[in-house]
Amino acid sequence: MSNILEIRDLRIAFRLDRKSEPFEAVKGISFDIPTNSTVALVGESGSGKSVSAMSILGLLPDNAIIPAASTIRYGGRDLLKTTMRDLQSIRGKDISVIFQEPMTSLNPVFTVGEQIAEVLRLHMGMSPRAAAARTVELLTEVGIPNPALRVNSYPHEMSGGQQQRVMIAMAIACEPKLLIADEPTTALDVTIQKQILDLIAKLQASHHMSVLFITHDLGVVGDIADTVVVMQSGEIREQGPVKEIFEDPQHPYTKALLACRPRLDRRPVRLPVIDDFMRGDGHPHHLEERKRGTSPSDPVILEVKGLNKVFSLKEGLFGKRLVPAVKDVSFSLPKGKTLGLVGESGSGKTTVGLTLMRLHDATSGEVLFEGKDLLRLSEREMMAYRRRIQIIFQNPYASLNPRMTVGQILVEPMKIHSIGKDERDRVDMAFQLLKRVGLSEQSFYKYPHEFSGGQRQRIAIARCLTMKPDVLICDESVSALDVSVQAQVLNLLQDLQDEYGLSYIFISHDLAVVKYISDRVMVMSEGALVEMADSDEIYRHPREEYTRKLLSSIPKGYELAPQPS
Amino acid sequence: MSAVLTHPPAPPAQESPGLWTLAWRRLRQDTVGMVSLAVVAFFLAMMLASFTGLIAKDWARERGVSYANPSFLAGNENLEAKAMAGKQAAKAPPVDLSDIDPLAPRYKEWEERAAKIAVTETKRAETLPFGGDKWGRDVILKTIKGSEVSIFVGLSGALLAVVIGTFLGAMAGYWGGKVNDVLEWFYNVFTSIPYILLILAFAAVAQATGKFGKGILSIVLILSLTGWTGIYRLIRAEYIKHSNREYVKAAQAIGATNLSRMFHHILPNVSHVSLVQLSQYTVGFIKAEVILSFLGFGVPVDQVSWGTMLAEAQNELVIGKWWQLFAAGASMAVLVTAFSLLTDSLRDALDPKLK
Amino acid sequence: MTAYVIRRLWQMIPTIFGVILLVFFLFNWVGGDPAMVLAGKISNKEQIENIRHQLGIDQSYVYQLWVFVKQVFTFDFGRSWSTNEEVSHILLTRVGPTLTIMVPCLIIETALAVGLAIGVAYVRGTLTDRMTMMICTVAMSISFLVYIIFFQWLFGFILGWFPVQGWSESFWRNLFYYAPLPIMLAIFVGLAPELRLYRSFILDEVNQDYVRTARAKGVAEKKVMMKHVLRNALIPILTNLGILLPGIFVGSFLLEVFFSIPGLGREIITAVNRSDFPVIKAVTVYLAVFTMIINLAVDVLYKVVDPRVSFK
Amino acid sequence: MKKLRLFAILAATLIALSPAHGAAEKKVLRMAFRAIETGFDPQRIDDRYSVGICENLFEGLLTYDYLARPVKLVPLVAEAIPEPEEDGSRYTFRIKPGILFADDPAFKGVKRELTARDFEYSIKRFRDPKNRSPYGWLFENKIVGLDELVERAKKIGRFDYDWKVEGLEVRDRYTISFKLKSPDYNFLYVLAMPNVVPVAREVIEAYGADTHAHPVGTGPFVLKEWVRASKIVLERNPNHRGYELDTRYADMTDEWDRHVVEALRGKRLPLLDRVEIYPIESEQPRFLAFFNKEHDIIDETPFAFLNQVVSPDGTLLPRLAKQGIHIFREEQPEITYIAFNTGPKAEGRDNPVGGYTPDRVALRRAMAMSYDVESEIAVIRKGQALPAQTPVPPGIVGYDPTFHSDAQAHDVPRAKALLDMFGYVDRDGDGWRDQPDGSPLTVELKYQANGEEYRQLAELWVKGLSEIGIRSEAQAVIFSDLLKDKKVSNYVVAQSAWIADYPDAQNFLQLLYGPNTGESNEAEFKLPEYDRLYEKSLTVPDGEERNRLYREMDRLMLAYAPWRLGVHRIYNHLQYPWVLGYKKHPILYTNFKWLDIDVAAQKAAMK
Repeated sequence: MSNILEIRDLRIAFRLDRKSEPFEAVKGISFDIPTNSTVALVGESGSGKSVSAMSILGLLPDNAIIPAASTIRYGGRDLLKTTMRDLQSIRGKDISVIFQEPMTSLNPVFTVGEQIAEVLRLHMGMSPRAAAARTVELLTEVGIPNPALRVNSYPHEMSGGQQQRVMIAMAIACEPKLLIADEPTTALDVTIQKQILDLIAKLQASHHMSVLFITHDLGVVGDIADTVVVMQSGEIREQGPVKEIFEDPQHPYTKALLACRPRLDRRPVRLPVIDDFMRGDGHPHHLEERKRGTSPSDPVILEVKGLNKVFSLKEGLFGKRLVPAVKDVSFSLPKGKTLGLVGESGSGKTTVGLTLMRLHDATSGEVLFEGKDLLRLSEREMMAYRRRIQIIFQNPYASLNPRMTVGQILVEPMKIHSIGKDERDRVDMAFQLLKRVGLSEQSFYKYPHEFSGGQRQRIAIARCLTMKPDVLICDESVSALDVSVQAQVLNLLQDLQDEYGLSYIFISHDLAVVKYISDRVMVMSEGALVEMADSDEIYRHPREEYTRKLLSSIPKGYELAPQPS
Repeated sequence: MSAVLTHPPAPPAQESPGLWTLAWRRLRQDTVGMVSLAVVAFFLAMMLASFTGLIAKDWARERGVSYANPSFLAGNENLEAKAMAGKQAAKAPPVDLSDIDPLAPRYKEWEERAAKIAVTETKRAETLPFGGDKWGRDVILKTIKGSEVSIFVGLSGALLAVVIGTFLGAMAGYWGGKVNDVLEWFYNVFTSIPYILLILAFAAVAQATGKFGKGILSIVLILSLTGWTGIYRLIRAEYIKHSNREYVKAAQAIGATNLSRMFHHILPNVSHVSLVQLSQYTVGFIKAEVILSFLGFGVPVDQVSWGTMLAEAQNELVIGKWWQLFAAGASMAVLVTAFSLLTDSLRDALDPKLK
Repeated sequence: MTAYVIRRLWQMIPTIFGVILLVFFLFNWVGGDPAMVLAGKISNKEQIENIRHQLGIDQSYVYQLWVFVKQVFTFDFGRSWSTNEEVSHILLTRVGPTLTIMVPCLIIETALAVGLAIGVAYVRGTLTDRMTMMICTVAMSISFLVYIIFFQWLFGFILGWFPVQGWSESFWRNLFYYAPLPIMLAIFVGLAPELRLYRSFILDEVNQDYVRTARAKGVAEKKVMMKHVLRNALIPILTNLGILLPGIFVGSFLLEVFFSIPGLGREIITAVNRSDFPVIKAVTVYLAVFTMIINLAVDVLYKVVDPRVSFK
Repeated sequence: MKKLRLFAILAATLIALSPAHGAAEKKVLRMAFRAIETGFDPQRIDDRYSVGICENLFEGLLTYDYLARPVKLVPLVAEAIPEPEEDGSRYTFRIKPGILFADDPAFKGVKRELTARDFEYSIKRFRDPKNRSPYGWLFENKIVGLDELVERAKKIGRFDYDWKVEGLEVRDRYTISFKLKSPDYNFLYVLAMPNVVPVAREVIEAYGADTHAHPVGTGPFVLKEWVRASKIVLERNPNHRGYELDTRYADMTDEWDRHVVEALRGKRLPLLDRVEIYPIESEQPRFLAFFNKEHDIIDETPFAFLNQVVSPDGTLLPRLAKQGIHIFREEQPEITYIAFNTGPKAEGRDNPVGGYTPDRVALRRAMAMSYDVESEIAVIRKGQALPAQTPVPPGIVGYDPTFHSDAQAHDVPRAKALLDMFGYVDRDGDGWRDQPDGSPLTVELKYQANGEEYRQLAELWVKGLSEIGIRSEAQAVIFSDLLKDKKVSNYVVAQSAWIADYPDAQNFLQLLYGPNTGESNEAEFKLPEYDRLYEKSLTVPDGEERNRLYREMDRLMLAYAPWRLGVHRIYNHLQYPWVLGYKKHPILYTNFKWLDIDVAAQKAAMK
């Protein structure tokens, strides 16, 4: 088996400003992409995986520096040293790319047909008519329904999955020898992700091309990759055939990556974290199983009845269009337990969370907290309950006020709710909480931008804890985090529940995470409740078709994937 | 949480940099920005020194002959000064008013007192360092004094416009609904009238009635009352964006009041927009003052601004007296250039994503 | 689409009413008393009252407002107080010269600004780019007044290339003989800020993901710029043109004063000095309405350049 | 590239074809007005530019001789200047028969002759409230029966032009007799005003509100084209009978008169085929237009450019003289002054400068002495003005060139001494003088906004007061409000000016006549002795006796200082050598009727 691309000693640095030293993002990596095979480049954010891939086609920003010693050999040429004109004839023809965000990666002002035809006319020298015809064929091939009509659609008129299909059609238009797929499914819902992965796998086989698949999620790799390259901090930790990587990982980092992610088939008391592997003996601890589930006799702390939320949009001359976001949702949260709320984007799960905290006004329904309907309380009466239900948001970069120090962030809610005798007391409590969530005391004086994503999520958790809440709503709170960090934050949440008896409403699109942390799971779709059951129950015996579809879309990792014959 | 910490740990020796500090660090890296800042600071210092009377206090003194040449052009012919010199026709004896003058009884006392009051006639210089104006006043001192009004008008007008715009923008963006509708209506009304026309209309009215105060204050009011709309729009957009940000939702979740969310949480996060606007508007208003002065609105007669200097100088170029035009035009250009470059640098420093 | 336009027109009504109120407030409430100017050198109270009565300014404010509203909607502002010329006639005859200056100016300026902006954006970060931007900043910093005084002196007096004043009834003679210097000055002043603005629009687009896609497709850099980037940058450029467009009716007032061009801007200055309120009021209200219509037209035009816009 | 060249050729062709190059051998005069015209309905205007155009379109009963100095009345459409009848209260005119109006559609193709009825109608128009005539005051309380017509109009709501007015007696087709309420020896001057001219009733009624744009008269020119505020084009009136230069009053020792007589001798006037007038308000372009030979003459060369034109001694610079350019220096029949409010109240408050007690008189006199009029003349007016000694300007009947006073001479020590004497000293130690009763004194000047010249004058005034220790403020006010404020004594001190309506001192001295308070007497000056003298002067014909009365009034004005006298301006008018027959008249604003153009020289120079 020959190699289509050989990367040797690739080093990439970025010049940030004139005065400081260039920042080295990739530190001398080497790997090959064999003909007609799929190579997965796996790594967490900041590992240099995307940068490495982009360097192949010279798509790096202007401030990138690549030393002369680095080479990327393709068909007898070094792509790093070839002329721009040469490179342009390779781009899109021999090597093509699909990106993470299909929405922004497509040009919004041209129809998808025009954009696909452009590449055909550019590289294949097709006439406009021939290109148009071929475009329809391509769209058919990537599974766009009614392609003859959709050619004339603009990108914004398509769904995210369809947009990604268009990107793929564009990428395969000239029968490339190598397709670089840069996190092509990260921005998509789990069901769509599955379809796109299948499509890429199918096209790889039918077009006899190689694929360089870049992802942070080891889970999706098992399904499609032949070879896996694991990167961390700009270096390759381990590379090898997919089977070896999954079954017999050598490097502790690889092991950790495999173990950190919650799995559908196991539920350890605490998730293994990366440090367990890196520092320890290479074997995960805490593997004893945790029991989950609820019983009817559990005391209920929060009960939601017939919750409705309708947004109204202005339309027409005087018209308003009513968009229901939550339709008649009822559930109850047992004290000290976790209720998982799963659904794809647009399912209304986040709206439920915001509405029952009164961050949105509900259209109708009741939210009974200790028997009191929170939705009927006046603003003043609500104050007393505010602190008892708290929320942790998805984006750790946006949920902390960037102009306040961590200390100010932590002390403010205590001041508002008159917790603590005096300022001194509050400061003391803030320090304790920082320690509790695993941050140094010096953090008190720092600003949010000095922390990593996981640390910020810890600060957000600490902020909630200052008010000693009873219920904590976690709105996609770990979704934006790397797997290794995700595990740490999940463990922290679990520890806090064990320690303080908190009740959680855990909102997420990630079924594996929900399965791991929840006692009871509620599935939502298009604003309505689809199914609700104890977590093990719902995963083992889904009753609704929608739930089954969701579950089947979860990347299973290597072992559950169909073995290559 | 039972463990009681007796002493909270001391803050670290090196203070943690806030966003403002970081922005300042970025600005310091920017050579153009720092040079501009220095120039702006120089002009501000000059303005303050002139305001407090440290320099250019007696700018109005007529030191030289009319249109005195600049020292470096000492040899040039000065027709204007010549025209003034030595013109006094012989006069017939004055008419006697003593028979009807109500002051006639005290004529004698008047003469005596008048004789005691000495007059000092100063010799007028033929040349001044950078020339003189038509009254023979030093153009350099006049330019310095002129900077006082121009910069004051620019800065305070911009400040007021930014305050109005920021406040209204915050209200509309944060509250939405009816408040937003009313303010948007205001905004639409103000922006549907072409800006120049709006200024002229306000200026005409301000001038006619004095209802916007006198002199410089009226210019400041005219400029800010017509100029707030741009800032309003920006701040409103920022507030709409930030109101939906999670940190604001989080603040609401912890029970922070609306006022606290608007001004304690959001305002510091959009204030850099206001700051950049402040700097941009100052530039715009310094330029606008010139036009208004040219049209004859505003600056009182016993004060001088770059605008009144340019208005005065508009006919001087043709008669070869270019220095007043140059002095006022160039000082303004230098300050405005520095201010504009500083604005760019500030924007880059405050919002590194924008490049 | 029709529904959208109708809704937008409907929404204009409160704004128009606001403009009417503002104008009324400014001129009828706080404005000066024009009767004195019209009364002549020697006049008594009775004559002044006669004039006030004829102008209707002795009536109650409510009645005056009602008259004003009627004038706006019947397009009949009556006659200029000082020259007795019909206001509609003033507007119609003064617009021509102003547009003769401003339309070519806007076209040339936009073409130049967009072209140069693409140029400097293409070489972004280089010395050429930085120098161009620096020159723009300096050029923007010099007062318009200085430009006019200096160039009128230079071209009209020292070099004698252009006439310094005048206007004829021949459009072509105006355009090629009287207008070039004012147009050139207006472009000179307007170009720098627009070039800066358009460059930033283009750079915003250059950093978008779809540009990377286009490059990844193998599209040559120049074509990326001229096709993908420019087409997207047209959207904010169009917005900016929408902002500039209403200005073409009064934007040239300084030029008109200096070059004695009988345009709308100069008319307004004259009207302000003569307290000729019907003229100022009419110009203000109609320009406001026109501005709103331009804004609507721009929004509709968006549909052409930006398929994402929908008229819901 | 090819396209571009084509475009250039096209452009060049268009320029070549444009009309200015096509004007063959026509005599065309081009010039600028320094302000924008109003319109050309003679009874509805008072600005000198519009009136100046009307001089050429209309003809009154009387006019002034072109060359005579001092000015002299001569008949125009009247056969002769009538003798005053009934002690100067009746004047009877006979109109030359056969004088035709210019053709106009309103006459429906018929030649229209000028008759006495046209005068009757036109005089009535001055008082029609609908016309808001700015010169209505000329005929107010003047002609027997006319005020009653106005009263009647108020009652019946309509101004009845057919109502018979006793004082406007049309005796036959060509005879009109004016009967005045009281004797007025200056009435003939009124009839010589370029506004007091006949218009045809059918024209006025045909054009309704558009009469400004349709001036139809019997003058030597017609309005050919009018682009408001931009271009006024006059062309020769083919219906005009023509005339010759009257050389009776020419002073052949005067160079200008000699030139005029030589240029026009034996020629049938008018000679110009076309006059193009461009209103240009900015000084630089107006000056440059003349300099670039876009214009043939420039009236009233802007002061700012004066030193480009004349040397300090008032002669033309050699550079210009070589080109054959002529300069005409004209002392204007006008006066500028700073009015003090002598009334008890200013803007509803106590007026610190009003009253006739010695201390207030002293204050006004001191302020008058603080003002440096010589600086005004030298710097602001570039020497182009004479310091006024009395309210009466030169060129006006009653002007006394020998009258000279030092009562208002710039004299800081004397001014300070006077203030000290009457208790205007600094009492609160703020560096400014206070009133004798200890209250602070601030003198507010109102000056006209939107003019660099007014601003500089105000600057000079404030500077003068601060030199003698009086605190002052200056407020810019737009023209209309300044007029209003002065009329209703909403001011303390204000800039003012007056230009002759007719060349008699009375036109100026009435500005201080007590009963004129609220009209033209802005200073609210009410001195019984002055009023007595003024009333007496009205009943005396021009002569030594009247001049003595005028002199007494001048002295009273200086003693009580209701004004700080300003200047009489001097204007410099320039002409290229191809403009022939030029002489500036002090009352008439234009002289197109007497001008000729050397077309060959004009064309040669423009090459």
